[in-house]
Amino acid sequence: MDEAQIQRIIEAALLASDGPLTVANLTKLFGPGELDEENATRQVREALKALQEDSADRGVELKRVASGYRYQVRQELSEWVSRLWDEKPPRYTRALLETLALVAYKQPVTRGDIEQVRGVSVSQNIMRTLVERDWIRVVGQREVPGRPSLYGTTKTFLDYFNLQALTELPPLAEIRALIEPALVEPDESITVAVQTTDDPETDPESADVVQLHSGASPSN
Amino acid sequence: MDEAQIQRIIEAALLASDGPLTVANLTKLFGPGELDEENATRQVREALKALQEDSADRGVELKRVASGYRYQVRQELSEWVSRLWDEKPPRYTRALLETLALVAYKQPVTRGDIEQVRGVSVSQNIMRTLVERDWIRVVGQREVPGRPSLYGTTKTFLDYFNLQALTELPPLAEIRALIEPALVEPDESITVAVQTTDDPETDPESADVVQLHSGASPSN
Amino acid sequence: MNESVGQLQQARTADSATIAVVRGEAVTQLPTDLYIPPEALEVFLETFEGPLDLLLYLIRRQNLDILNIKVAEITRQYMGYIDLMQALQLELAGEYLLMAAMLAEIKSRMLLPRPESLEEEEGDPRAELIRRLQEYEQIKTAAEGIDELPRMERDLFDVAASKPDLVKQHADPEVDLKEVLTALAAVLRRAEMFQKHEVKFEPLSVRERMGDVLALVNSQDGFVDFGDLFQPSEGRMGVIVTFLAIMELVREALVEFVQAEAFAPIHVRGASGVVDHAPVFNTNYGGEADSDMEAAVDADADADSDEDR
Repeated sequence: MDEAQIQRIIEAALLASDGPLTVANLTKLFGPGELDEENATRQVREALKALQEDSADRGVELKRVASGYRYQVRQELSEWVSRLWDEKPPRYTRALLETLALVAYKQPVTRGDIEQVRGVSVSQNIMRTLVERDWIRVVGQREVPGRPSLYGTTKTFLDYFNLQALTELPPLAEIRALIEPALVEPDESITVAVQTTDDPETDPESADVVQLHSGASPSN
Repeated sequence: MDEAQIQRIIEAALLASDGPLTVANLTKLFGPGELDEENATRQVREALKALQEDSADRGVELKRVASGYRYQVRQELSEWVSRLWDEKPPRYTRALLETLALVAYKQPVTRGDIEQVRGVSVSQNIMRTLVERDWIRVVGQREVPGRPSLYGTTKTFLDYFNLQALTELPPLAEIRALIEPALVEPDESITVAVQTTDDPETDPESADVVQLHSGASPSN
Repeated sequence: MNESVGQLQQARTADSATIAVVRGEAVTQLPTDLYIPPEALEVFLETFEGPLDLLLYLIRRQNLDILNIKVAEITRQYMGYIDLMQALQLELAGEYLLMAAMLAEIKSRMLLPRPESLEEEEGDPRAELIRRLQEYEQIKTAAEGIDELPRMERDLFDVAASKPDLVKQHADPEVDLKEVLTALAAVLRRAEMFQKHEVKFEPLSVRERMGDVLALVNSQDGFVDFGDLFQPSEGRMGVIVTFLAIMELVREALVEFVQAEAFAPIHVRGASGVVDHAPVFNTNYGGEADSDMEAAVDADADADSDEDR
């Protein structure tokens, strides 16, 4: 058997195996006469060496670990590969979204102002989250006892929601129309639906519905 | 980011992932600015193409199946690679394969439809096995009394059989071809595997397979 | 009779002495066209997926065109099997008996002369059987085709490289603007249930500018030249919006004006809460004027005119 074929078999076996394989494991994959009887181990070692060199510039590398050889993803690529297992980001609470909306429409506002409109207290946590996200910022203090911070929205906020300026936000009349839908013309109302979570798997090319042709040549 | 790095990341991701990845999945691995914003998809596709060409002479190949791209051991190397495992690959009974074929080619179908064509009742066991393997799934109900479940095949089914779409299934034989006697060789034999129930000692190659020769030629 | 069945039969005769079988010879008790010894019959039967499969086998064995089934002959053979199975007390699925009944009916209809009109109406009694046989054979072939496809675990194997140490990445939640607006609608509904007065909102342009002015004042040690707050490049509208924003800030006591003496430069500073400088601009900025100012903005700027009052 030629070297290239030996390398192919070893590469395939290492990648198909669930764990590392030793030189002995690999040698056993070959049938009688496929390796030189006397040099079998050396042939396998040489193939491993060649595969190692071959993987020098690839996304995976052939490494020798305690229990044998295995292919592993290069550590320096983990930044990208890790994203495969990224958890879905959590969703913001309704309280946070209400707070954000009030800051946007009523800025500059204090936490107290927001609490007054919402009718419930606003946790410090919510304000901190919004500030950390750089969607709101402290723009000053109200000169009343306690000097509460006044919040306003930021450029980042506008950028995230793809707005040039706050004036591009729908006027309050439209928002109120959401409360009393009967007051607006059906086709004027803006449809507000909370997006359902998108399916990241969706690939428009591989739709589930496929036409079956009996006898037709398969399409590509 | 240069092409070589994009290819490395995609190769690493495909080899690290537990299942096939779509172009959309792969594109999402890259951070802002790492791919050309307008050409991101094209860049990923080109990298996949390059990796596909690159693997032409290797032990694994980059293949596109129904739910995305995956690396898999080249079919012609399965002889060696399968020696890694002691277990024989699972075998499927004719009853299961015929049921699967009916779901694949005639979907959506009810269990009753399947029984109608096969002329025998379909065991609940077979349906359960197919559903548990995620090869078929309930896609709806037929609006007749009893509202029987309608079954269809899944992407997992296509992936398992190395297909991108149902259109790649072998075309159904034309009915006319079936009635041409010339197509039947006189000594054509039917090889039938009879599943044993519980004897683990039995070698499936010997006792359980009965050759049924339809020809009249007697053996000596 | 073929070799493997012969071997099977030999293996079986060891513990079953019911019927003696000579290798290569049809057994006398059985119909002559059955080439299966009774010992093998149970196994034989299990190899069929049902009566259609068995019928197909019988037809193919005779190298017959399905369209040309000799119903009488096939029925005879089929019945032979059924009888044999019953004689051997093999468990016989109901479907086989049903098929036997169907075949018997077809056979009887073929034998009996029928009025031509009735014949035309009902057609060839074999048609339905033929259709079913064809349909079944098609699926049987398709199943064989699927079985031959290269498949995972047998012909193809999944591959995987070991994963690197994963980098834990924290992603921020995604928010759609519509979600924010829906939340605002909900809070307004609640607010109007609890409060008598309407929640009042200034035009957004003014609100936005108020934040900007306040941030600017605070960033400059809380003291800015009044003129510096205006950007002439924004034009008349921008100047008005800024002016309104400053007025609103003054009214809300968030900033105050400072002027050292008459005609001296006016400065704006963050409100101290204590009125200690002598010449302070009039901060008593009435509600009436407020609406007038907003009306002025509305008249000038379409962008702002749709703001709710």
